[in-house]
Amino acid sequence: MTEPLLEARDLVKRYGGVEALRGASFTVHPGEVVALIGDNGAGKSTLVKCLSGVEQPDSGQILVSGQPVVLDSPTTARAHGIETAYQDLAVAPDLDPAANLFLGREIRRPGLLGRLGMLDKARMRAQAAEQFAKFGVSLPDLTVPIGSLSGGQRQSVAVARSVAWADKLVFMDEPTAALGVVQRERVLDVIRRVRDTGIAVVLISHNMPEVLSVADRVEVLRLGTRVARFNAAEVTLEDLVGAMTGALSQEDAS
Amino acid sequence: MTEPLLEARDLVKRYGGVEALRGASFTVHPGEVVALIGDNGAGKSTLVKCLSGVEQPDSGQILVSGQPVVLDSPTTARAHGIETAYQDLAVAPDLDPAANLFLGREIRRPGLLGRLGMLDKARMRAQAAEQFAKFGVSLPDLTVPIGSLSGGQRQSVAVARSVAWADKLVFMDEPTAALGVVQRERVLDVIRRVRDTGIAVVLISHNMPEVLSVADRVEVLRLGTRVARFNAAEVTLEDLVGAMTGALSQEDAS
Amino acid sequence: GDTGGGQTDPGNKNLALITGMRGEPFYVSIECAAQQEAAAQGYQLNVQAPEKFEQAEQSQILGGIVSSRPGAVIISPTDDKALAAPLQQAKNNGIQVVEVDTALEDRSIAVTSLSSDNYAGGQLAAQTLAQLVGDKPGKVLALNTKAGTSTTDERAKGFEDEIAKHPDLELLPTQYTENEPATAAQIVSSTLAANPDLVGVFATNLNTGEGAATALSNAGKSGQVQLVGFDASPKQVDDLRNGRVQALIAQNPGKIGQEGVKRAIAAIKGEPVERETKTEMIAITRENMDQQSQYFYKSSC
Amino acid sequence: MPTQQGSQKSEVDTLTPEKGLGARLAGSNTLWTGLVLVGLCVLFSVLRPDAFPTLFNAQNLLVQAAPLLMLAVGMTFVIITSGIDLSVGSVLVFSGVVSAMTMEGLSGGDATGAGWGVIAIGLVVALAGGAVWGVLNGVLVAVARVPALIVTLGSFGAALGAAQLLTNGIDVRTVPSALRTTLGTGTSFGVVPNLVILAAVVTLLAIWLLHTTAFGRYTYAIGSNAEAARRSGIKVTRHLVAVYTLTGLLAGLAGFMSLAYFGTTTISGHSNDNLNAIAAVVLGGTSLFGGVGTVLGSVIGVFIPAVLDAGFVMAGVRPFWQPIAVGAVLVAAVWLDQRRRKARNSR
Amino acid sequence: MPTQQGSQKSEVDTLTPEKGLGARLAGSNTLWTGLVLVGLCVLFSVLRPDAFPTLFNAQNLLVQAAPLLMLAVGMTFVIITSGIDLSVGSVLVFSGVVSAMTMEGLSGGDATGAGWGVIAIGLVVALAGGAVWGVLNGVLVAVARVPALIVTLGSFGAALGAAQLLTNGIDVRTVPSALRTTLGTGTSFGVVPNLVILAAVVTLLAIWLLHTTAFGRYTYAIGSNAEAARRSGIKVTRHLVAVYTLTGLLAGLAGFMSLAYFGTTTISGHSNDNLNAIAAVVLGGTSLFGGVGTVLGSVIGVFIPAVLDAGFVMAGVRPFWQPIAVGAVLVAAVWLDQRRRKARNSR
Ligand SMILES: Nc1ncnc2c1ncn2[C@@H]1O[C@H](COP(=O)(O)OP(=O)(O)OP(=O)(O)O)[C@@H](O)[C@H]1O
Ligand SMILES: Nc1ncnc2c1ncn2[C@@H]1O[C@H](COP(=O)(O)OP(=O)(O)OP(=O)(O)O)[C@@H](O)[C@H]1O
Ligand SMILES: O[C@@H]1[C@@H](O)[C@H](O)OC[C@H]1O
Ligand SMILES: [Mg+2]
Ligand SMILES: [Mg+2]
Repeated sequence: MTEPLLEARDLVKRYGGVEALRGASFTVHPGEVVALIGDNGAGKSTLVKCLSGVEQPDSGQILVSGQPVVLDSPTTARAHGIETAYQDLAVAPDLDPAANLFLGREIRRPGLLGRLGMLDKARMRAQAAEQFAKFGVSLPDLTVPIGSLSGGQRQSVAVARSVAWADKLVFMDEPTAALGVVQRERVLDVIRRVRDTGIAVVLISHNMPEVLSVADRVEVLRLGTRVARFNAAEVTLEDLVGAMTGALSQEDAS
Repeated sequence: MTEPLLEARDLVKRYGGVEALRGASFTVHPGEVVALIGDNGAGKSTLVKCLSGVEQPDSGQILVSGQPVVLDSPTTARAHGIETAYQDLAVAPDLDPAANLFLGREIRRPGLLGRLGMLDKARMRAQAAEQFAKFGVSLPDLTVPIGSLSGGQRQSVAVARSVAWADKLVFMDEPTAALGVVQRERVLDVIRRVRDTGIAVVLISHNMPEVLSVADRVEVLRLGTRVARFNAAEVTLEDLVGAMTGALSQEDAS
Repeated sequence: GDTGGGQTDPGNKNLALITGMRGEPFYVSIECAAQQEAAAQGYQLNVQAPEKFEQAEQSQILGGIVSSRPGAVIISPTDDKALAAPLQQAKNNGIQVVEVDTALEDRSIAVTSLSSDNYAGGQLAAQTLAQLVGDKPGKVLALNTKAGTSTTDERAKGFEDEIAKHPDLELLPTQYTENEPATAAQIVSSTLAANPDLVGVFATNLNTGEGAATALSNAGKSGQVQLVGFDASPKQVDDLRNGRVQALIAQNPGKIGQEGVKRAIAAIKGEPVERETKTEMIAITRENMDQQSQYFYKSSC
Repeated sequence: MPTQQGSQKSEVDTLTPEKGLGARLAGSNTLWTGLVLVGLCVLFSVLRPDAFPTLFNAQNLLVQAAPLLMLAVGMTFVIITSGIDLSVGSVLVFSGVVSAMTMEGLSGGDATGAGWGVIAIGLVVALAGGAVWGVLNGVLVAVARVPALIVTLGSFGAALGAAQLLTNGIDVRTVPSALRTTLGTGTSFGVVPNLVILAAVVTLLAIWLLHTTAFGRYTYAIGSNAEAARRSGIKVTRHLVAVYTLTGLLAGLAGFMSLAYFGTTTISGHSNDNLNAIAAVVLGGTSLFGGVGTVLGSVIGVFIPAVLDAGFVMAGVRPFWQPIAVGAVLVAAVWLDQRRRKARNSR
Repeated sequence: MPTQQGSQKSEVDTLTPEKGLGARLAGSNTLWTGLVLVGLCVLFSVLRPDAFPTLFNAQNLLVQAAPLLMLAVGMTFVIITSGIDLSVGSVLVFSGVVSAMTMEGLSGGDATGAGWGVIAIGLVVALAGGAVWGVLNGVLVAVARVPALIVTLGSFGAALGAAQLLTNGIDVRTVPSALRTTLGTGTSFGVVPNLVILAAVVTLLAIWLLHTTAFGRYTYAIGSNAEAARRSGIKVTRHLVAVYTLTGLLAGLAGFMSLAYFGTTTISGHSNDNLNAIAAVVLGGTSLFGGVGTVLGSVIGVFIPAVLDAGFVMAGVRPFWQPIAVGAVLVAAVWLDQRRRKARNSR
């Protein structure tokens, strides 16, 4: 096996009295699709937040390409090529879809005006429209604030954003939860295409058929620890559910 | 067939320039589970909001048990026995799960203190714990604000709330979107049990297997109008997808 | 608690001065003179002032002063009624009360008052204005600060009553500036626009005077519309000299401060002091300003 | 609840033990602010052991803070709903004015000798005068949906203007001396000022109302998510009107207290009351964005500036330095609390 | 963007036509407020055709509003980030004081005859003096995470205290007459006051900055969802510091303008500036909860009260009635706008 692209070892994260991660470990190799699954409250989103620089673990180690790193902000994680679609979407509800897609990565006008910070809104809007079309999102009005879009439309924007900027690794925290049948298929297609360009994808999902159809490997989190790892080609739905519910345990406390 | 419990005729709802509903109709009979399906942005949530008094349609008619009604507020809808779990959850993030479960229906202390408005917090917390257990929700700390719960935990609270107060009809707008495998099954069980007590359930979902497993009937919305109605026992997945995407159309503009 | 009829310790070398407002040139001048006098006599002076000319904060400050038990408190009460109870308490605690600039309605509390007659000051302003205007008929405007500010209310009242005796001068409704120069300037500009026959303005304090002078000079009306200000702060004196203001009603804060400390010390020692002194007010115009320079307020000690 | 199931109760219960008082205190947002208050008292007691830790000073601090405390208590409710009320100082003045004028009117021009009947009527008039402005604020905020800042800035000016119109800008100056000597300056149990007892009782009632009743819960719910509250069947409009009315009522009470203490309506003296009350509430850990806060925090928030002001005067700190020092302490107090707060995802 | 696909472009584009100016205006939150402003001007012009619609009045209105306009422009940015800045008035005073003292110092005690070199230094000092407070505010808000209300209430007191310390509370009174006659009272093109030209240029720059640049977009994003902005890689802390610094800078500029206009530092005269600026911004449709707002709205919000004040004086409305009428108009103006706004689900 190649050297892991990203590895988490024994992460612990406490919120007041709640231990969201209790020594969780996790591994992604370059160019693979890993599904991260687990029951509600198992700590999946917390793990993603720790690995994308949003939260800092209380203890444990994170390695990128074998090197220990401290991901002290989303910007640091992004510098390592890590992009994320968060479960809570993390969009600015008052901005329109194009502005959200390009948030923090605005296209500036050419020339002096651009160097003065002036935005090329028309170009961003056009590119945004293309990007959304790819996901089968039809937005009734591209100038409307994203807060007034339907749940699925909003989620599509967040997912499109993470994919658009993907560099080495994309975390997708339940990217299809609110999507329609067609849009869901499109997202899974996009995941495969992204993988094919050599970018690793971590997919969090409660939809087991979806997991089995797109993932190369599966890691299972339970009560804040990794309890099992599977090769997607060899695993059954029963195994997955068993691991998530604690009926089946593979790993000892690592 | 019995007289419809709730009927919507030709509802139109505009948001500025966007027409979310373009003459949508919808019917629920007492004691049935109806799935309301449709693509992202089809208008499902808007329809639910109109039928639960959150939004007022610009035109069209709503009938409860055959009588035309004006649902000018959620309170009015509730007076007609209509309860709803909204897609955006509509919870108070700073309040704890028990407080959210009982919001607007607080249990007061017995006697004078209660008549003065004093709450029986212990009792509400105990009853809330029972209610959550029923859905397989395990909450690490019942006194934590709901805003800090995991996505699935938060959704479970919202779903538990609608079911707890169900009287004649429950709308559930994508109640299982964020739920784990086990919790999802529990919710579907609860839906069946609620139906068995004679309460009608309207389920919105993008998960077709789920729809087919629990619904008695299916109504399909597309671009703000109802385009098809099916008997769940007789319909195939292909039919549903066809109707949602416009490949198959059954109803003329009603 | 400590409400018993406290006796003043004649050996107490601590004094307190509570002026009406932080950083008002009039009060700064009082403070300077008071500090000087106290130092000369070997007394310690704790100077405090509320942020604005308001009774609630001043009464709070007074509470703190009373707790620290000086031999005497020299105060410019910001309200002649509201400060009575806390000052009575001070007296009960053996602290001599000396009023400067303003005085309580209840004459039984302070041992002595060196208070300005603001009403008379307003009258003096009206007389001076009438003189400046001469026999030209027209409208006059008084600018007050905030309704309920005892000093400026009395000045405005005195002015209004006195102007009524000049039938040629029509008094416009007194306007309130909230003590903001910008508001004062705006009121004067608007009044000018609406009343081309405006001949005189009385500004009851520094900030209003500042705004009025600016508005008039901006409209090119300096000297045509007569402006009478109150208090001889360095800035006002400059404006008088360069013709932006035509007259100032000045008090004598230096003397008030010095005399206030003297009387406070006398009262502590149990020596007799004069109960009541009305401090003088004087109208300074460009003509007589060089003779009256002793009335100019200090800008630093 | 129609459907219940007892089976798994015990399991869930063990997961959610009631937190102990210690833990709850340590988790509270005002622990450090409270400690800062205690620290300041200790500091000034050391600096001026003859002046600060005295009965006189304690009485004085408490009495003088009483009206502001009433404003801050009301403001706590308003801010928890994510509203704001800039009008409280003017409403205080207005209530004092109508109350005093009524008592004067009933006594034929000079209320000094008026009896308890007249005083009782005066109290009712003060409360009603405050409540009227509260209702007006509430209706404009909740029904007309005008931002609270604009509404209450408007009534801030309007209530003061109305008070000035009624009095022609001149303070009403006769107040029943029975009122002044009992409520204004009287004490009970030998040492406790009556004004302080009244303020404490009202504050305790407010704590009870906010933290244990449905009224309080709705206040939090509306501030946390007004739309969710509406969908839950809470009568948001009615509740908001009630909250602003409560605040107006308390401002009316504060006006009456101020009348009793100062013996005059103090028309010009309350332009900063609104900011002072808001600062106390925010200092006490209530968020301007609504949904969280406590009355106890606001009490602490009222006393930190009060103690500072008194302490600085006693310590002889030069006036121009005082606002600088006060600013530094306020910021530091909140910063200490803030350091311990974890970033919550929401908002 | 690494992956692109051109095929469906046209379809999507037809779905999203650029809105015309008319539609955008009608959809804007300040249309009605703007119409109210126009309506008031018409009303007063009819009432006092000799006084209101005159060049003299127009010049005065504009000149006298210029410093407040600078404060409101800065405040717009701060409020869009969901912050607030109560310190602007004191920072204005502080900047004016340090600028005037510097110019006096450089001219050996009397700056009246000072030349343009000294004036230029004075301008820089004023701007720097404002910026320093802005940085302090920004750091305490963004880095120490103390609520903006507390931070800026603290610096409101502290900046004024510092100005008073420097001057002993007595206005600095020698201001270069070259400055006063050009910037303070001079006009260009015959009729346009230079102060107004300066204010207009700054306002236009601010409109450009807020509505067309990345800086502006980040301002909205932070106010809309600060956590989302952070996760998008926006340097939220740095940006907030920049926004407060900008506001401080503009307050410094306002201080310099005020110096040029009044020829003195007016130390005690700016305690209401903060509320006036905030009211203008909110009146102009900017939400106190952040994420939405326009500079143009704030401009309208500055002029409605200014026109009212001037108009009432001209129309001879009795002084005590004025605040009542102003309050009513403010509420009515926002209410008209509010009626048309649809309830958006979010927030
Ligand atoms: N900010 C927080 N404060 C307190 N507790 C938290 C916080 N964030 C998460 N938790 C708790 O940590 C645990 C793990 O949460 P997390 O969101 O990681 O779960 P998850 O696996 O993503 O669940 P889901 O499938 O429902 O999204 C949960 O019990 C949750 O309540
Ligand atoms: N408040 C609003 N303002 C503007 N447009 C809106 C608003 N609410 C909904 N819409 C638009 O109306 C259409 C229908 O939205 P709705 O939320 O009803 O869709 P939905 O069928 O529930 O979709 P999803 O499956 O994604 O939840 C969408 O195009 C949406 O963008
Ligand atoms: O000029 C001063 C005035 O401004 C203040 O309000 O009262 C006392 C004064 O003399
Ligand atoms: Mg999650
Ligand atoms: Mg929906």
